[in-house]
Amino acid sequence: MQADGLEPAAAEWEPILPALIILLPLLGFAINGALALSAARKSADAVRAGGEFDFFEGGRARTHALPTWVGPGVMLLAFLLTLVNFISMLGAELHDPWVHAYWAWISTGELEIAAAIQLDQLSMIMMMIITGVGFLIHVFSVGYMQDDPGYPRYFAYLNLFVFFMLVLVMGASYPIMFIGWEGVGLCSYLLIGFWFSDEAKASAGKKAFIVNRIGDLGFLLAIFLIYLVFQEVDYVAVLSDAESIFVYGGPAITTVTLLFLLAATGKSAQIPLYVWLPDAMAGPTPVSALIHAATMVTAGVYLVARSSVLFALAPLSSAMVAGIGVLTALFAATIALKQQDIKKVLAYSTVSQLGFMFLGVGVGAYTAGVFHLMTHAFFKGLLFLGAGAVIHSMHHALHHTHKDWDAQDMRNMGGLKKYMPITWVTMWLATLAIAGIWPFAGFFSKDEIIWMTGAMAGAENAPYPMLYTVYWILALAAAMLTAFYMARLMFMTFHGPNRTGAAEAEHLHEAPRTMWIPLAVLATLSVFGGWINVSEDLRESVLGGFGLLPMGEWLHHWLEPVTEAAHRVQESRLGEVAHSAPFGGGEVAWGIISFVAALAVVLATVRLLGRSEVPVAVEDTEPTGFARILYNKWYVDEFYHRWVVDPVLTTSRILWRVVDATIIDGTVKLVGNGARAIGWVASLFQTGQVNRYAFLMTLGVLVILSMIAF
Amino acid sequence: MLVESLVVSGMIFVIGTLGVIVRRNAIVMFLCIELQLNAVNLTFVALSRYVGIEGQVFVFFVMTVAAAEAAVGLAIIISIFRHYETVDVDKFNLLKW
Amino acid sequence: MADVLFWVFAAVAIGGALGVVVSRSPVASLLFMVVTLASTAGIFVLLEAHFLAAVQIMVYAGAIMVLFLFVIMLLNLGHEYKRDIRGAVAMTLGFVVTGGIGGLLARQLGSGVSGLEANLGPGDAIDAALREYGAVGAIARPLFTDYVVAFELTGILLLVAIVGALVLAKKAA
Amino acid sequence: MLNALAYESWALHALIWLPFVGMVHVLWAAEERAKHLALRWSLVVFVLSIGLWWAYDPALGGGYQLVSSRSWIAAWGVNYALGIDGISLFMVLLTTFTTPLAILGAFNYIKKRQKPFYALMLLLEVGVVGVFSATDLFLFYVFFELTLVPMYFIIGIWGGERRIYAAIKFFLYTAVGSLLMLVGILYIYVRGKVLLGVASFAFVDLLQIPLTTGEQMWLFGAFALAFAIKVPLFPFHTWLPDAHVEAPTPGSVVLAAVLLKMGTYGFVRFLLPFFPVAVRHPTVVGIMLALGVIGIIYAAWVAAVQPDAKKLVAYTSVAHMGFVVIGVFALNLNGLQGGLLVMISHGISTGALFLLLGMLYERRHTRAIDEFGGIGRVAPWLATAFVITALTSIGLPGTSGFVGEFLALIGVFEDHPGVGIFATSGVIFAAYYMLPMVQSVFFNALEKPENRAVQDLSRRELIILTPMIALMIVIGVHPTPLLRRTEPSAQMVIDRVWESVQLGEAIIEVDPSTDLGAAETDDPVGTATAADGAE
Amino acid sequence: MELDFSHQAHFIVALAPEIILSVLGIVILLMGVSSRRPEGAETSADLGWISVLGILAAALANGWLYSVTEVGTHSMIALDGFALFSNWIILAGAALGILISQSYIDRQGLQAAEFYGLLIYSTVGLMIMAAARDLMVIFLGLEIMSVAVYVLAAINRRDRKSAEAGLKYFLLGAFSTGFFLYGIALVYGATGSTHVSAIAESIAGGTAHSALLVFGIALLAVGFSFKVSAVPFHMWTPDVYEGAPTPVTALMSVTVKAGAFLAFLRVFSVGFPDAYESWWAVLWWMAVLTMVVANLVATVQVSVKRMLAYSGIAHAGYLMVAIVAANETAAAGLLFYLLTYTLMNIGAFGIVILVSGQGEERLEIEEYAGFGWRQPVLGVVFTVSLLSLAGFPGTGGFMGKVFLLQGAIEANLVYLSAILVLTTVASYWYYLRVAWYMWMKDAPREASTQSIEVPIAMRLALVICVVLIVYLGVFPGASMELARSSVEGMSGVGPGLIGLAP
Repeated sequence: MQADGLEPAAAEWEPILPALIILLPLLGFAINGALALSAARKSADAVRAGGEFDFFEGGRARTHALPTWVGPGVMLLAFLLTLVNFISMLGAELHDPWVHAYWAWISTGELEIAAAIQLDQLSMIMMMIITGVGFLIHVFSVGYMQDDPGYPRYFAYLNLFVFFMLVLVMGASYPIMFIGWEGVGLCSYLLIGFWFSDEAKASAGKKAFIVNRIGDLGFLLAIFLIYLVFQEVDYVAVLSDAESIFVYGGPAITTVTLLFLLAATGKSAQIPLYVWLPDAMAGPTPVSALIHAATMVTAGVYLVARSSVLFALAPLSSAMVAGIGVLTALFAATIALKQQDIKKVLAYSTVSQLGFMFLGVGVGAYTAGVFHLMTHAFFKGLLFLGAGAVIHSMHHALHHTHKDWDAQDMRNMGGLKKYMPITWVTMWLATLAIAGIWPFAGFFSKDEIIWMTGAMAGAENAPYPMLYTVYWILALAAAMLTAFYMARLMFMTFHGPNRTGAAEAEHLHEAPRTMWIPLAVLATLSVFGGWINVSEDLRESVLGGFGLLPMGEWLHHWLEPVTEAAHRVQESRLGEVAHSAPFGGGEVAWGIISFVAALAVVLATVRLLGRSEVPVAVEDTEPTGFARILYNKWYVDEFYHRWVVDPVLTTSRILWRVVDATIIDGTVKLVGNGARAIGWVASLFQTGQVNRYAFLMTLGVLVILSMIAF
Repeated sequence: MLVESLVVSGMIFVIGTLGVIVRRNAIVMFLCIELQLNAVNLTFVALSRYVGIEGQVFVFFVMTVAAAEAAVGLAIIISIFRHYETVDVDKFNLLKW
Repeated sequence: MADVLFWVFAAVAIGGALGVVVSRSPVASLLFMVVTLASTAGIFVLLEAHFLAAVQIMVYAGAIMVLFLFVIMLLNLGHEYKRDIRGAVAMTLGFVVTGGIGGLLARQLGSGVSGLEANLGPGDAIDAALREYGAVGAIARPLFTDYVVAFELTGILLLVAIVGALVLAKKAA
Repeated sequence: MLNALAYESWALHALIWLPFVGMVHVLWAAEERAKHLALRWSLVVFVLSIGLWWAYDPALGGGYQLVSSRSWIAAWGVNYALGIDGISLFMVLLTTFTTPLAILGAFNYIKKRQKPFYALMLLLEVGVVGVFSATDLFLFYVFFELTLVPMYFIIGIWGGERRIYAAIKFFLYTAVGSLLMLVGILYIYVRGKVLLGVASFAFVDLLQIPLTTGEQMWLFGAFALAFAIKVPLFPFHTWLPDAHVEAPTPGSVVLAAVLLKMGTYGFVRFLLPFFPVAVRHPTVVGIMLALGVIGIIYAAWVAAVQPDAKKLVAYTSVAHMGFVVIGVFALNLNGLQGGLLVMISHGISTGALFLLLGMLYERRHTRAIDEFGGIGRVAPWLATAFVITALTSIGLPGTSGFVGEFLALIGVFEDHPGVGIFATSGVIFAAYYMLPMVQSVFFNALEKPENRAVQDLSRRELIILTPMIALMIVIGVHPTPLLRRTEPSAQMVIDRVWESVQLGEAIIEVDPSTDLGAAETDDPVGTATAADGAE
Repeated sequence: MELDFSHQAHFIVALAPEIILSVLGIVILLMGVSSRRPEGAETSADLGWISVLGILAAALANGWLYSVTEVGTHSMIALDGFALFSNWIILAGAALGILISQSYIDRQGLQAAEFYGLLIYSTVGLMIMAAARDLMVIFLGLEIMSVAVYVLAAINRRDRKSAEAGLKYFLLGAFSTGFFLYGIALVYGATGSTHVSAIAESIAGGTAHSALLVFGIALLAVGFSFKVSAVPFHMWTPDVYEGAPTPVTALMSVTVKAGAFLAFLRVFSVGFPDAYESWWAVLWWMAVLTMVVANLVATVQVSVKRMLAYSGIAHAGYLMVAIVAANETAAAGLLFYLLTYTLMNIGAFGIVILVSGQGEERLEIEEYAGFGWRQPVLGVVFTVSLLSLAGFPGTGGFMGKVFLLQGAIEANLVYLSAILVLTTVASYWYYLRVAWYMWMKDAPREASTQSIEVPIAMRLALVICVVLIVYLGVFPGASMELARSSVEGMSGVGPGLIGLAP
């Protein structure tokens, strides 16, 4: 396949400057990076002198003024460009993806990997989310990071992240996706460890990178296997031929998809590789919002959705995807119940929601998965930013009084709604959305997933009906817990009495404009974002607003070109799935789900509001019993440490000290020293006594004569 | 008489060799070497009857060599005696290992 | 007769040789050496090497051995009766090794008793020369014709030996 | 323009001998001018070498180009024959590129005895360029060995505490292999003389010699040992950490960037084409792949617990070379191309890592990882450069490190998926050894006052690092021009490995008497009468 | 000019170089006697230069002999290429040896005339050995050489070690002479001749008595092995090399060894080719033992002189390989190797002489710490010599080694070749150890910083050595061709018997 031969025959739709969408963030990175380096040099001189450079003395330094415009600026431009292209694609009725190769990236022999962009409905949705939400978070960051000495560096990393994320979703082949895949991991690493002087934070970044790399192993192997089978790695070629080349449920396709699953569990923080994500909260909060909630962590979902036809061909893998998803959803939700750190709660919540997305793509509801991905980007982005605003405010307050409390511990908060009304309102909207309360965005997306899970259980040729039934129940449980822990979070933070202390409370304040405007925008999306994909089944019912909600199943139709192959496989193998949900049609399920969620919120309300005093000091709130296990996250980190990290380290030491230094090098030394030792022994014959020499000579003669004689 | 002569000369040669191995007196060792040369002479002479007159010529050469070696060897022994006041070769072991 | 004489000479020669090895006194060794040389000269006569027998007595036993004696006296070693034979171990090893060599030689030479003589033909190779040129002439002819180069070389050898002896024996400054 | 200058006719000669002239010049000049002169000469060489990029035309096929040959030792049929193909082209370029940077990197490091140091660096360049551009096996061997001497002195004179131990270990260890290879070389040569009546060491002639399977196996062993030690392949690697740790920075740089490549280059250049039957043998492939994979994983694990930063990087070299080995012994185009690219990338990235560690050493006079911490705060540019290089080293996509590893792995996966899986796990372990080191050195709190005084990159250091980092990224983003140039030659090697199936077997049929079974008994007579007792 | 030696006078032509040297020796001795200056004030320079000139004259004569051809191979003195090439080697060794000994003689107060005279006569003996085709002539040559060298080894009468070295060398040398002579006798008995061609014919014709013959061959091998110091007949070597005055050591390690090897090769490959089966295994094992033992023992030496002694033994092992290989390539290799070996050993010993200074006290390797940096030029010379001894590319030693290996492999001695190279690795250790002391260690504080005075003769010798070492390492072609053409017809061991040729 030639680099320029990638273009499909009928490419009537032409995007406008698609490469620029990628390049703009890169440009931003370049500019901000240069500024960052220059700022760092100044700062370094000051650090050497024993202090800290004050960039803000006499107004803002140029290195810190420019990023404010460059960072969000390039994002805005990229977003606008994406929007233009999106709109033009809307009108184009594009069926085949638009692919363009810019240059041959790796080209040798049969293997041709082009540096190519693929634009289709799926990538367009992803791009919209990335640039859109990304832009908002950049704007938020302007306020949030304003006073940080690493301001330009921060924007450089953030821009770079967006660049790689765009590469991830726009690349036209698995290897290109892999560039983005690892690139975002890198940026995640850099941003988690943004305040690298703090060892814990630096370590968290490292952990994220290494755990991600375990997943990347799966990705690489999957690519190799695909190449082995197809001699191709482009989506167009692979996905269109997959049905004809792979045997349904065969070992090859199952292996490939399981490897992809491994990759996805790493990047999307699923069991067993989710452990890095909670630690990743060490990074600045907007980063958590953008990378660890809205975009990067959803890459796994994107990967599955992108390879939907492959997963559709591998029922076992799909079941694994769904199973891992639902387990993760439930598992993380339980942990989130008992966390005290506001960001930790959100982190586990993210893990949990990602589990839902996996469940969705695992049960073949690719659209639903992507749909939840999108709505999650809105409301989880919002939640993180809100939390950021809270932390920002808390931090200021605590900073003013030099109190060394943890600005992120919810036990130190309480009653903040008085001080931060906008944040309070927007976060409640997001909470309702994530809890799946009608008619907020999360309701439509999450509930479609749960519904589809049930549908799978009842499909005509359902591969593992019982399994899917279990999934369905677990998913419901997880959904309930979601509502519960989110409500808990909101109550502990914003309601009840203020626990910061009076002096600090005076300094609590609403977030600045640059921070609350993004909140507001995201809140709007959290409310209405779900309406783009209201199920047709639901449209005419109460839950569907009797057709008042617009755009029924728009996303479903929009993604149809991407998922049609998968759906075709599903239909041919499993029969019609969509109408086999339990309890007949859709409405009942919907109702139940929404009810469950609401119930949870109420429960939480009752439970927390019923308690007049919420203890403050940490030692007073050390949980006990089962709560303790949850508080300690099921001791998974400890488990990994004990059974994975430590053994590897110990083995490494043994390899070094014993195998390398003693056995291998010892052998080498033994040869050398042994030779010298033999030499020394041989030299002892050299006694200096002539008789002995004569004797040895004679002995030699005897030996020689015997050799010859016999 | 050929084989007998050869055997006798072989025996003398071997005795000379033994002497070099077991005696520590440099002069006696040298004498034993002379013994070896003498044995070879005997061999040459014995063989010359069967091979040709050259064998006897060789003995002539060997005697010359023996004389030359004796002159030099004894000079060396005198020379080392001046340092050590002995001709016991075991005492001469500055050089070893 | 010749055989008897041969064995007598041989026995004396071997005995003398053993005497050289075992005598405590260097002078005794030397005298045993002279005995051996003399009896070897006797064997030479039996083997039709009359000239060499004479040279052996005159040059070897006479001149060279006297040189030895002279040196022994010069170094005043004549009265040194300290044992200088090595110990039992060395002796044993020495006997084993030299005995081994001797055995091998005997085996090799003895095994071919008939073969050797058959191979070499009758022992009359020098008879013609001796008859024609006499005992001295028979040696002198090849010495000054075929082996003239070697003969000249002995000259150089002796020159070197003289120079060497002078250099070494001269008293150090 | 190159044509107008008749570049093709003199370029390689100039690349070999200009450094030599430079060496003489350096020795001639005053002590304080030595470094500048050396830099200038090496730069001249580098500039001249750039022309090779265009002078070598991959469209003409994978054979040697810029060929020139003169009789050197007529009695043996040895020629002073030079030429490059796609494989050696980049090795030469890597050498000429690295040497000036290494020399520049030595400016502050080498304080005493500068003249001989720079002279030896240039002599080293002579040797290495010679190794990569020789097309005569004898000439190759001469250059191959010639590189040992300057390196021995560079390590031994300007190295660290245990420099002598390291130098002698380096020397002896690598000599063991190469001397056995010499026997192998002569064996092939003699076979050629006997079977074909051609006394020649030229590669092309030697390739014609029909060697039996048994001979190929033995010769493969002799050659493979030499190169495996040089590479170094597990378990022949223990000289490397010592040599690297003790060598002065420029020495480490050249050692890592170039000298190790001589081993892998040897794999590609000799083992594959010369002994195709042996190379194809499943056992041989199995052993080589196993050693490669063990090297990748084992070295990574050992690297991870090193307290000495330089030693850590040294072990990473072992791991990287493991990728090269599996790529090469995948015996397909992708793998080979990947191996070649890893060689290039490793040369640049590990060279840069050693330079960076050298810069740190100049500032802190220690290499212990624990002694550092928070350097990123006071030396942000240094930290940035280091992180980028480290990422290249661990094979982040978009850097040169990835492309090579990717191709090597894809190649090995094609035929040996099991090996591929284990080898790929190297990506995890790469992060596992590299990132903790980066963290401990550049991140974490700036606690020690000595570290607070660390200066950031000087202009000179920036000049050194910029081209290296630029290359890492350029190659990572657009490696195709490289791959195009190496492809025909790599293809030739692969074809040779596989097409000679008939060749080898046909020969055995034609002339069974030349099967030197006797070669192994060392019995020149053939009737082992006395030999029985002797042996 | 053609010589058929029908007339004895032809020998005067054939032996022209030897005759020139003999005359030279007498002249030198007479000069020494006539102009005896008071001891201590004695200077060797003029005598030395005259000796060198004389040797040059002999060399000229040797060159002229190329225009002389010999008819047949019946003469006792060969006039073939082998002999002439051998003469080059021996003459070069002698001349260089004289050049490096001048300052030593003055320093140690040795008797210059006798020293040079004996040196020249030993050279004569060696040349005779190398050229002789008759075992008896070889024996006489050997004795001339030996007697001269016994004396030379002991010539420093003020030095106990020198006397001890002389005694040991003499006793053991004479002892081995006994074996050698006995060997001649047995071969003579077995084949009826002492002429190598006749011996060869006799063996080939099957008329030789094999029982006597094989023992004769074995004892000849013993005799030669002693002179070339092959294990286990090497025991004298380290002691004598260490004790003898350094220039004499140098001479022993180059010319003596060369001459012995040349005769060894001629006798065995011309005289006994058809008995190859009986002797190759013996020499094979001896070569192995020599290489292994010498190289290993050398690694533990602390005295440079002694280390070089073991190094010399090791080289004997390498050269033995050529004799075992017994083909023309190996023979040519032996010639070439001896040539380079002469140069590199003289180079090394030259430095040892310079460093050891008054009284030979500075012989330990430790003394060389930092030497390279104090005396860079000398350091480089020594390093080059050592690298050449180690057999490194770019030096003549490497080419020589490759030459030998090539011969060995042609004879299918693959294991032997492998052992050769592996023991070479061990040799790297001790050669490089000197290099590391010189360049990588700092000089001890008390070491004298004064620079060493290098006399002109020594300079000349060192320059010649280094230049030629490098020249032979880089452009060995001409010398190789000469060596190759010199050995044409040398090896009677047919290609059918050994070697790879079909």
